[in-house]
Amino acid sequence: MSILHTVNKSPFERNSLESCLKFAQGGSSVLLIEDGIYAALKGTSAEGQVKAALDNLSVYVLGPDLAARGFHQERVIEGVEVVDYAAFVDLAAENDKVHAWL
Amino acid sequence: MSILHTVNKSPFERNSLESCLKFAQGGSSVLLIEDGIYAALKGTSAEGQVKAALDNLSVYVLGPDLAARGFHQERVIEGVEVVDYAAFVDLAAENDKVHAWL
Amino acid sequence: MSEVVKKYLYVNRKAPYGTIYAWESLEVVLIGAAFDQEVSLMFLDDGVFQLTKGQDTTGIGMKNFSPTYRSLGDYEVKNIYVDRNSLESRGLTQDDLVKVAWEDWESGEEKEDIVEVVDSARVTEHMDESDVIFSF
Amino acid sequence: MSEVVKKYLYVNRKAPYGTIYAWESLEVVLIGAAFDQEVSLMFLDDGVFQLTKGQDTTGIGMKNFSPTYRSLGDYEVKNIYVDRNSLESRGLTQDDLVKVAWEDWESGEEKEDIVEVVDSARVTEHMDESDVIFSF
Amino acid sequence: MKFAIQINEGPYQHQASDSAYYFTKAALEKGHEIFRVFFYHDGVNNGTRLTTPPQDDRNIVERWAELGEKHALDMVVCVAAAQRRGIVDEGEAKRNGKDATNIHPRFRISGLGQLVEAAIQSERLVVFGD
Amino acid sequence: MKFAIQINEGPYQHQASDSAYYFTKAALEKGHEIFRVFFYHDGVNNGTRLTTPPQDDRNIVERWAELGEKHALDMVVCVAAAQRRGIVDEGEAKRNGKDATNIHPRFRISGLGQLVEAAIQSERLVVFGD
Repeated sequence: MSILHTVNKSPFERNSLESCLKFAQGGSSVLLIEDGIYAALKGTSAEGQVKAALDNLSVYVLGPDLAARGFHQERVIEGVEVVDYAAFVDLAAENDKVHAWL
Repeated sequence: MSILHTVNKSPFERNSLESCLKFAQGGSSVLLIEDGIYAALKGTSAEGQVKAALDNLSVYVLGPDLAARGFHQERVIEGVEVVDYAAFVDLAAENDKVHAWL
Repeated sequence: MSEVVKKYLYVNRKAPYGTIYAWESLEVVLIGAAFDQEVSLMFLDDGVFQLTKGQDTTGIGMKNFSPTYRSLGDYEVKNIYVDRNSLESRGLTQDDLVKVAWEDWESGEEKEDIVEVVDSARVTEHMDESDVIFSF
Repeated sequence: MSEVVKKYLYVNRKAPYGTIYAWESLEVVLIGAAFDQEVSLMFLDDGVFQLTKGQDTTGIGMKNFSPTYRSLGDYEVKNIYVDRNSLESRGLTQDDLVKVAWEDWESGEEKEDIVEVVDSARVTEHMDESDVIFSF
Repeated sequence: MKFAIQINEGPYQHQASDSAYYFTKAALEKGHEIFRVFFYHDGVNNGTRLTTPPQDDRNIVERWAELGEKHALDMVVCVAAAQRRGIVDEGEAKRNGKDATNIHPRFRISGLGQLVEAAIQSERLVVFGD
Repeated sequence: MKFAIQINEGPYQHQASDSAYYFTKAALEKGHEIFRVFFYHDGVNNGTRLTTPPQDDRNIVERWAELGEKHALDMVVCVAAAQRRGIVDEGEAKRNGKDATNIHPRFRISGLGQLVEAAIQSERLVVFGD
């Protein structure tokens, strides 16, 4: 059954993204929200981790959280899709369940 | 001026211990409290970091927090001193200031 | 109380006492027993510290809720999984953890300890097979 | 308001908006200006994200407090340090950060930007030289 | 589709309540049903009627109350968590000998079973926390 | 020696208030002076008189109140942080049109300047948080 994983913490501060990517089944989706959006940025020490994850996971980042923190599409790793709250709802509905990595 | 650094989070969950050890001046003191006590345990993936720190820092761990989590002196890395709240107060008084790595 | 039976998975990733999540998560499990769902608990990352033996909270004045884990078998909890990597990177073995006995009141079937240390692939599988994932 | 002059260092290690610490820490700095102490701010780890340019909080309905940083020079803040390693490992350069102008009202001395990117050794030095370290 | 929302943190300190609000609003706008919004842990503090946020900031409690009113949301504050944090309604005040209440009238205090039931009755549980 | 204590988190959710309490108690037992205990961020929630913790657990608010009473501690709840979280005394209730108060009588609400002043007047500032 497909899972939407949400990660809301910075990958530089906490281990939640690392843990999520380790346990997420191939084919599932990961949505970066709140301080989790920093993982979507190009050129960071977490970039390699996220790029590797893109091989078998779909990765999304919440646009409103990205903009609040001063970033936009052009700073986001290629392959990571910027979405809005409506799309967050769609992802939660399309997947069979939601797993918040708190 | 000497500093007492306090770290209250697990080294497996957050970056506060790593950051503290990176910036703490040689000769200063580090006290592990609350979930920070896990860094004092032998045989963990954080042990190398703490052992290396012992070369030029004094490292303490709060006994009551250690016991609450099921651990005692014999599981603690050699060179890390187990102290009580009274000694926490002494450390805060003996050093010129206290820096909480929140 | 309900005819729907879902597979509930409680994911525990946080250490005890530093924050209340471990304890209040356990309170949901206890209450949840009345709803006759299929309940499993997963301990990974710092969550494995919740299960350590010999917790003594006298010195910090907090309630020691460690004994509650040992009684989970009486609360309809069927499976308790612990991630092996999480355990090992924290210098722990299963010997450091409490045992949770289990008995089926109807069939009389007994198990001495339902705590099961599993590999990462199994963690992923159990997440995948569950209907609802609780996290705190 | 006080004859004691201490060196205050505010250490900012947390990202903005996900939690309120950055904003309520800034509120202490603003109030603190009335006390005529020697105030420095240090941004390290995720704290460097507090200073990014172009923050737009419209979509999350929170108050955008980013402009406040630009006015810190008017609040007796003399030094703003940013840890170089923290910046680099987050893919940022000083160009990504807001500028904080400063003017001494008595001498008329002006600086276009007091944000200074420093090496780890300097971070340690500044912590060492301060009298009080605030962290939130 | 039927959603249940769980909120683990109080207002302002963490973004959890904000994120949950925008998610809930977006779900309602898309025609989904919100079976229940359950406030757990410090999340119970979202249910106080005593906040006075700065005028240039959002009012988290009132925003929930208005959304709740508009869509007849069932907004439940966990009683056990509320007792630890001091969120009180008339009944709790009487039972525990408190001389005041602080619950916002749009919220109700009830047991943890309401969370478990929400997870059974809903097709998705979405959790927001620290 | 003169200490100032700062607490950034509310009761029960985080250990910060517990750790601060034991530190303060130990400092007093050693004959040190506590210039002020300042409750900031969610720490203001330690000042409510409306909690009813389980009988087999500690009562964090009352424990602070008793220690405060015994040693005449100055226990200050930050007004700006308190307004965001809904911690209210008589004056605040009047000013902000609230129909109830929830502050414990042993605590007082005051400005952030009290924290800055405490750091000036004390020889050590010790911060407990998340």
